[in-house]
Amino acid sequence: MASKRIGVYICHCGVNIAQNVRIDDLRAFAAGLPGVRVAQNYMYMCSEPGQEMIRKDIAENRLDRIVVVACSPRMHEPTFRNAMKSAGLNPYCLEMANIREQCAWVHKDADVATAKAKSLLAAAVTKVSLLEPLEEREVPVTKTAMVIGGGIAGIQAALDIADSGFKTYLVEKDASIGGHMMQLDKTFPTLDCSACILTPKMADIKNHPNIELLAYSEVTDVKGFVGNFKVTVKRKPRYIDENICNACGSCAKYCAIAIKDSFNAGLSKLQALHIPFPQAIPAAYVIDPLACRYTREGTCRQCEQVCKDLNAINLDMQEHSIELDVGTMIMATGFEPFDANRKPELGYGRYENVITGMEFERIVSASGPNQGQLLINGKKPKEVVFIQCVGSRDKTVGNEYCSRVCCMYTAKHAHLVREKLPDAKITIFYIDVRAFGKGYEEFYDRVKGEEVYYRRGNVSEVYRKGDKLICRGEDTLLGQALEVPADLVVLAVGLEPSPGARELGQLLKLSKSPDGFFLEGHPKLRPVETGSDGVFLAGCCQGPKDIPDTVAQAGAAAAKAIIPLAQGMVKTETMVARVRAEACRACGYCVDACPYDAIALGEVRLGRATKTAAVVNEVLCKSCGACSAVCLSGAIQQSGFTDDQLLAVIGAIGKEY
Amino acid sequence: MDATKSLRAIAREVLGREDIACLIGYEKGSYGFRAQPCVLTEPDQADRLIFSPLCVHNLTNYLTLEQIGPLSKADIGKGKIAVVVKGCDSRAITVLCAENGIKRENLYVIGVHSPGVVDLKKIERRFPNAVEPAEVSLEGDSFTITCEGETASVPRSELVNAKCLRCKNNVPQGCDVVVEGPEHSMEDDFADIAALEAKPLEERAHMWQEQFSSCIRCYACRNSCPLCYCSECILDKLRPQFVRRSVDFPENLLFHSARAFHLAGRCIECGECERVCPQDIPLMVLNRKLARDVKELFGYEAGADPEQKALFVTFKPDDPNEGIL
Amino acid sequence: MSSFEPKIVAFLCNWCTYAGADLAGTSRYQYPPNVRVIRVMCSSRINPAFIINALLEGADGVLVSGCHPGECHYTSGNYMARRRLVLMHRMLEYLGIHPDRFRMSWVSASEGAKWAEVVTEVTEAVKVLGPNVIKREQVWMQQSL
Amino acid sequence: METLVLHKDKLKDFLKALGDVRLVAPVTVAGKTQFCEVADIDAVELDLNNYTATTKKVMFPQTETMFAFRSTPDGVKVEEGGPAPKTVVFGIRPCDARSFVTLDPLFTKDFNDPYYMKRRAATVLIGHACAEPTNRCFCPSVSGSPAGTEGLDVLLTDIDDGFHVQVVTDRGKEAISGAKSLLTKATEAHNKQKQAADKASAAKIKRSVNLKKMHEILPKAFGLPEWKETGSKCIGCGICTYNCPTCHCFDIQDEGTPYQGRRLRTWDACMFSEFTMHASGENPRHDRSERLRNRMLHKFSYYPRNLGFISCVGCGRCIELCPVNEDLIQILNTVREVCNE
Repeated sequence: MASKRIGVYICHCGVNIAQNVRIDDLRAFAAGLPGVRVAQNYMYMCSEPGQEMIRKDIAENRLDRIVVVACSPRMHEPTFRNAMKSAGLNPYCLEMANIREQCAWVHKDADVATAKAKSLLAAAVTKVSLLEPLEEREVPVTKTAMVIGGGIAGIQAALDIADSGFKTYLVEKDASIGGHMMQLDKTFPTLDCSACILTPKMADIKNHPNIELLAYSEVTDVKGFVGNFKVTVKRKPRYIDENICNACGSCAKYCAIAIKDSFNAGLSKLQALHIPFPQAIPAAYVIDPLACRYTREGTCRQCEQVCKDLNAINLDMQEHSIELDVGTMIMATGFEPFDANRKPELGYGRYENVITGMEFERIVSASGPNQGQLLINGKKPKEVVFIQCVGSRDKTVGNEYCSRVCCMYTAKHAHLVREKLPDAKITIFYIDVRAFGKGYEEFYDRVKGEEVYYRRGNVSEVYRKGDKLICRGEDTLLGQALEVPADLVVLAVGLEPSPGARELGQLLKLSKSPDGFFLEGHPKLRPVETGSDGVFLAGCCQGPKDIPDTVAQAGAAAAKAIIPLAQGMVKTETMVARVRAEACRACGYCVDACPYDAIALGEVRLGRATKTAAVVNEVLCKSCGACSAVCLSGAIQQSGFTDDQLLAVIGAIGKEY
Repeated sequence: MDATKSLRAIAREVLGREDIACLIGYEKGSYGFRAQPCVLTEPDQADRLIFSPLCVHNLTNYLTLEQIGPLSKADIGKGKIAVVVKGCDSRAITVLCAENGIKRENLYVIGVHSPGVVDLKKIERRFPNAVEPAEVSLEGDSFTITCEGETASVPRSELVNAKCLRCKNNVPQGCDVVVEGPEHSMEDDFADIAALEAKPLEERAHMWQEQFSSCIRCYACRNSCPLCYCSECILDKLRPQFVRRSVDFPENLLFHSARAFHLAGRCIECGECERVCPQDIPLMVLNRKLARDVKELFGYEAGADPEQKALFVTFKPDDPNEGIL
Repeated sequence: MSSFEPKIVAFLCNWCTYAGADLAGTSRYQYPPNVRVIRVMCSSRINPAFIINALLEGADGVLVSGCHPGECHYTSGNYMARRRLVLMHRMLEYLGIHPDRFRMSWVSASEGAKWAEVVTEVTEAVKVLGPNVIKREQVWMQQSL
Repeated sequence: METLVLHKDKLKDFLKALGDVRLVAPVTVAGKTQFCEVADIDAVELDLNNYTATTKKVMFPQTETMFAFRSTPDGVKVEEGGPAPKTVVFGIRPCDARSFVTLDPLFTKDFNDPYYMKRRAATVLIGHACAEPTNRCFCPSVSGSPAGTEGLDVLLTDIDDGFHVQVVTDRGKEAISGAKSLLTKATEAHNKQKQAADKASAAKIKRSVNLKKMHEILPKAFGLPEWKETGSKCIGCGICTYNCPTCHCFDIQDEGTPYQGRRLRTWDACMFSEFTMHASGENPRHDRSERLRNRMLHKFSYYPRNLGFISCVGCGRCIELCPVNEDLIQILNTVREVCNE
């Protein structure tokens, strides 16, 4: 092993590092370490002159290893790698000692911080001398995207990607796209009709030449990596061929089985053979196999008879899976309204005049069960109470977060009540009113002016007294207990992550933030990226959002998802696992431990003989190193984090200097 | 002696078969209470075989070696290898097959219901002058020992190997043929482990310091272990060097703890490491501690199920979070 | 005892705890300087023998920290690490190494404050124990006798 | 030289009278009898048959720091081990004492090994004759004896009232000079008791091997197929070599970091596959039987031819401790038989 020619560069980071770490001491120490040819310091190593310093030394002193003693490698490792690359040095012969976040910023005493910096520096020098040059690789990208979830987020993202000229699959678990937005009556603060602004976009999905809609389908497996995902999509049998069905509806007349209408939040019934709602896309009927007499009992088949000519109905349709190659993916799996049964003190489920905000939307919707009339048990309510923050900002149900839309949709609801029932008494219980969007504060102001009583405080209990409901709470502004009678109580339920998205998140290896929503790559700078390259987030799956934010984020996610498709190539991991077949005993531990199925046992040549050994697919390897720790013989090693390198670092970092 | 007779009959038949390359069994030793492993290739060698409480070795250790008797590396694999196993030994085959160490179809496993083997150190202390090959058999609850022309009877419990006193199951698993005898099985109560755990930390530290300091790193524990068979042992290597060549307490501690850890979820408790240790280090007191904890923490038992994946490549999301901040 | 400043070697996963430690820095949380961080990509990279090696090489205490269960960047690495390290922790105690000398923690990228707390807790506990006595160098010169 | 008598009750006083020396004697540590530096004279045990651990480590420690280095701002500092302390090994068996006689030429012939030599020069060996040789002892076959004095400075033999003390060398005389008052001159009766004891113990040795011309027979037997069968039983551990008083192979290693570390030497063993492993990956001794054969040839052919001694003192530890009953006596007898000699 030829001795290494190491350059050490110590950054002052302005005063960030220099004020707590004695740079001159550190440089003198570095200069005396084995293998170090050059030790320099500079005000800002990441600046152009700082990088130039490294490039110059590489050329003049024939340096082959670089140690940058500065900030976190999570920050500037790519910067210095690029600098090395441009100077003709392998960018992986770099090690950073993080003396800003781990030293200068957290230890005030300069003696202590300098001593610690020395051991971090010595460890970095030790490691860098053992690093080997690594090769960067690129693989071609499948120029196709997939969007999972057909709500407004998914619809927008799919349209944006498709408009850029890339084929896009839109996968929706339900029989129609549209999502929760389709269920809303009006949208705040402008009171547009929700369906009116959404359905044109849904039609665009249907008609777009670059979009392939996979409704009534679920993603069951994802393999591969950015640019080269292999996605398995389960196509549930709809029993009616969506490409043939012309939505004439004749068949439905003959279906006698009634089921709850989930589109109407269960407030009305429809047949087992139904179209989810009139504007559904695909515009085709579907049969609920859990209800259909034929699929359950094997008799009936009346509908098939009705559709004999068109022959769109096939009750023997089977579930099947298809495998799709896609380059990038967008998660747009949305939210689920908080289940109000989890707050039993509020009477939901017990009293039929306690309803959720979503149910209210359907009741007041012209397409809803009451054709838009606000009737409870056939009567117009005289006193209406809204309770905000149900399932939000509530540690007792495990949701600390604010759902961001409930204040505004409650204001909208109050306004709709006022519109329909000019004489009703309307009370809103709130904790804080958050009206932060464009036009929101103005709308809130307007609603307040419509004789809507905002009472600050939580409702602790809703109980029945005679033919009224009593909402008992406290007005925290007045500091007095309060009992408000009501004919209708509307619970402003919050938003929770969609339960079905959980497994999907695991398939895609997405992290979740403490609130259970998917975690973005960085809260500020990578708001639509994820920890998994090539997977992006749109809409409420990342956190509660209103419609404009959702649409904006969907556009952003689409733009990000287009980048690798447009580039055509992606870089693969460099610090991949490597196997020394001589030592491999082919036990398969690494094969089982690899979360990416990147390792398989295979026959390898060893001299003239062949031997069974672990073989790494370097394109699939994500450099976690799990294989290296389970290998009993040390045959498989993660490049850049080998046993040899880590043991040397352990030795160096444990010493006094 | 019946087991010996049956074994010889099986061996004669097996060694006459085309598809069997050799048979690993036990034969009379060179002196005193010793039996020794042997590798037979011809039917007429069958009468060399014995089986008695002196057959202490776990012969499955040989299955992964580069040379088995007269067979060199190139010859191994040309035919099946027949091997004589006791109940504990047979579990090693289960683990070895599960981790591709050997292929079951290349083996012909001859199981023997062993009634328990002697503790050689104990018996040699009791009969220190045995030079002529002695004979030991188990009759009822006593060993009958014929040594230097005299016969003695000693209660089984006084001379039997401690591992046999907590034998999980003496019925060998997954055999092609079995020499039957009395069956017994029990649950290890790990009382000795619990007692050691109950001692103050300093006392345990002192105990292991004394024990590991006396280790001379002859690697007999590793080499006698049927599950230590890496062609290159990570604990031997200089790059990366986990364990240094110095023989002293820190390195020995590292060596033994790393080895015990490599065996966690794999050790089938045949006790060979402890038996062969020239320094009498109680290695099974460490291995069994891990076996007990692995069962307690993860519901996992080495060699219990041929289909199970290795302990450390599987997990349950609700595995204990013990001691994690 | 009060003058004893232990050395704590900490193995941190890149995605959660290393990022959490960065956040602690950015947020200027002050914590004991005794900790020395070794970055790995995932806690599943930690070979249990690294722990003992660190103790032999001069650490008075060792800390391994990764993502919370269910939040591993590589999906399941921390689960695999947990199995090994929980068992390791038990074994070390059995061998007479005080359980406070080797700790594990889950610290996410957003838990800068928790990182500072964990370092403080681990350091204080090892301070009470005093120096680790199984360091390699302590036996060196004895062996020239 | 002198023959003296030490009364049983005076043994501890005798040990104390050895003066300010490092006393190495059999004591029980962790349930095992070991030759160790003795801190408490009361702990010394002399009534055991034989000792598993050899005394080889007194002259040739298993791990020895040759020097330590540390990189400092003023350059690399090197620290070497000091002189060996004055040592008395008490209770060593005649076979183990004799092993140093066979090792001396190895460490002095071509090159004076300073590490071995400094200890050898600083150490006095007070032996204890075997009253109860074990069932694997065969020292007479290699020209030894349970009461042999070769290599010893003083030999103690159990007699009726205590120990017969035979002073073998001047160094021995000097070493026990502080204990003069505890010793009495041996009478004719004492000497007779000693002779009887020697005879009795020699008679107890049952095992033997005929080594006549063995150094010539073994090379001829090199190609015998029997090695394969015997040797393949071997599991390749280091029990035989590490417990052997005459095995002496060692390895030299640098350990530590580039900043500080040491050079050391440790025992190595020809039974390990790594022993002959080449950097290329080729191992000229392919398998265990070749390694076992080498050990036999080294001890009974190469060593005697090169250095004049059989490299075996008949202690039988390798036989007793071998996990798989590899038996040197059986192996050599087989070789002779097969070669018809």
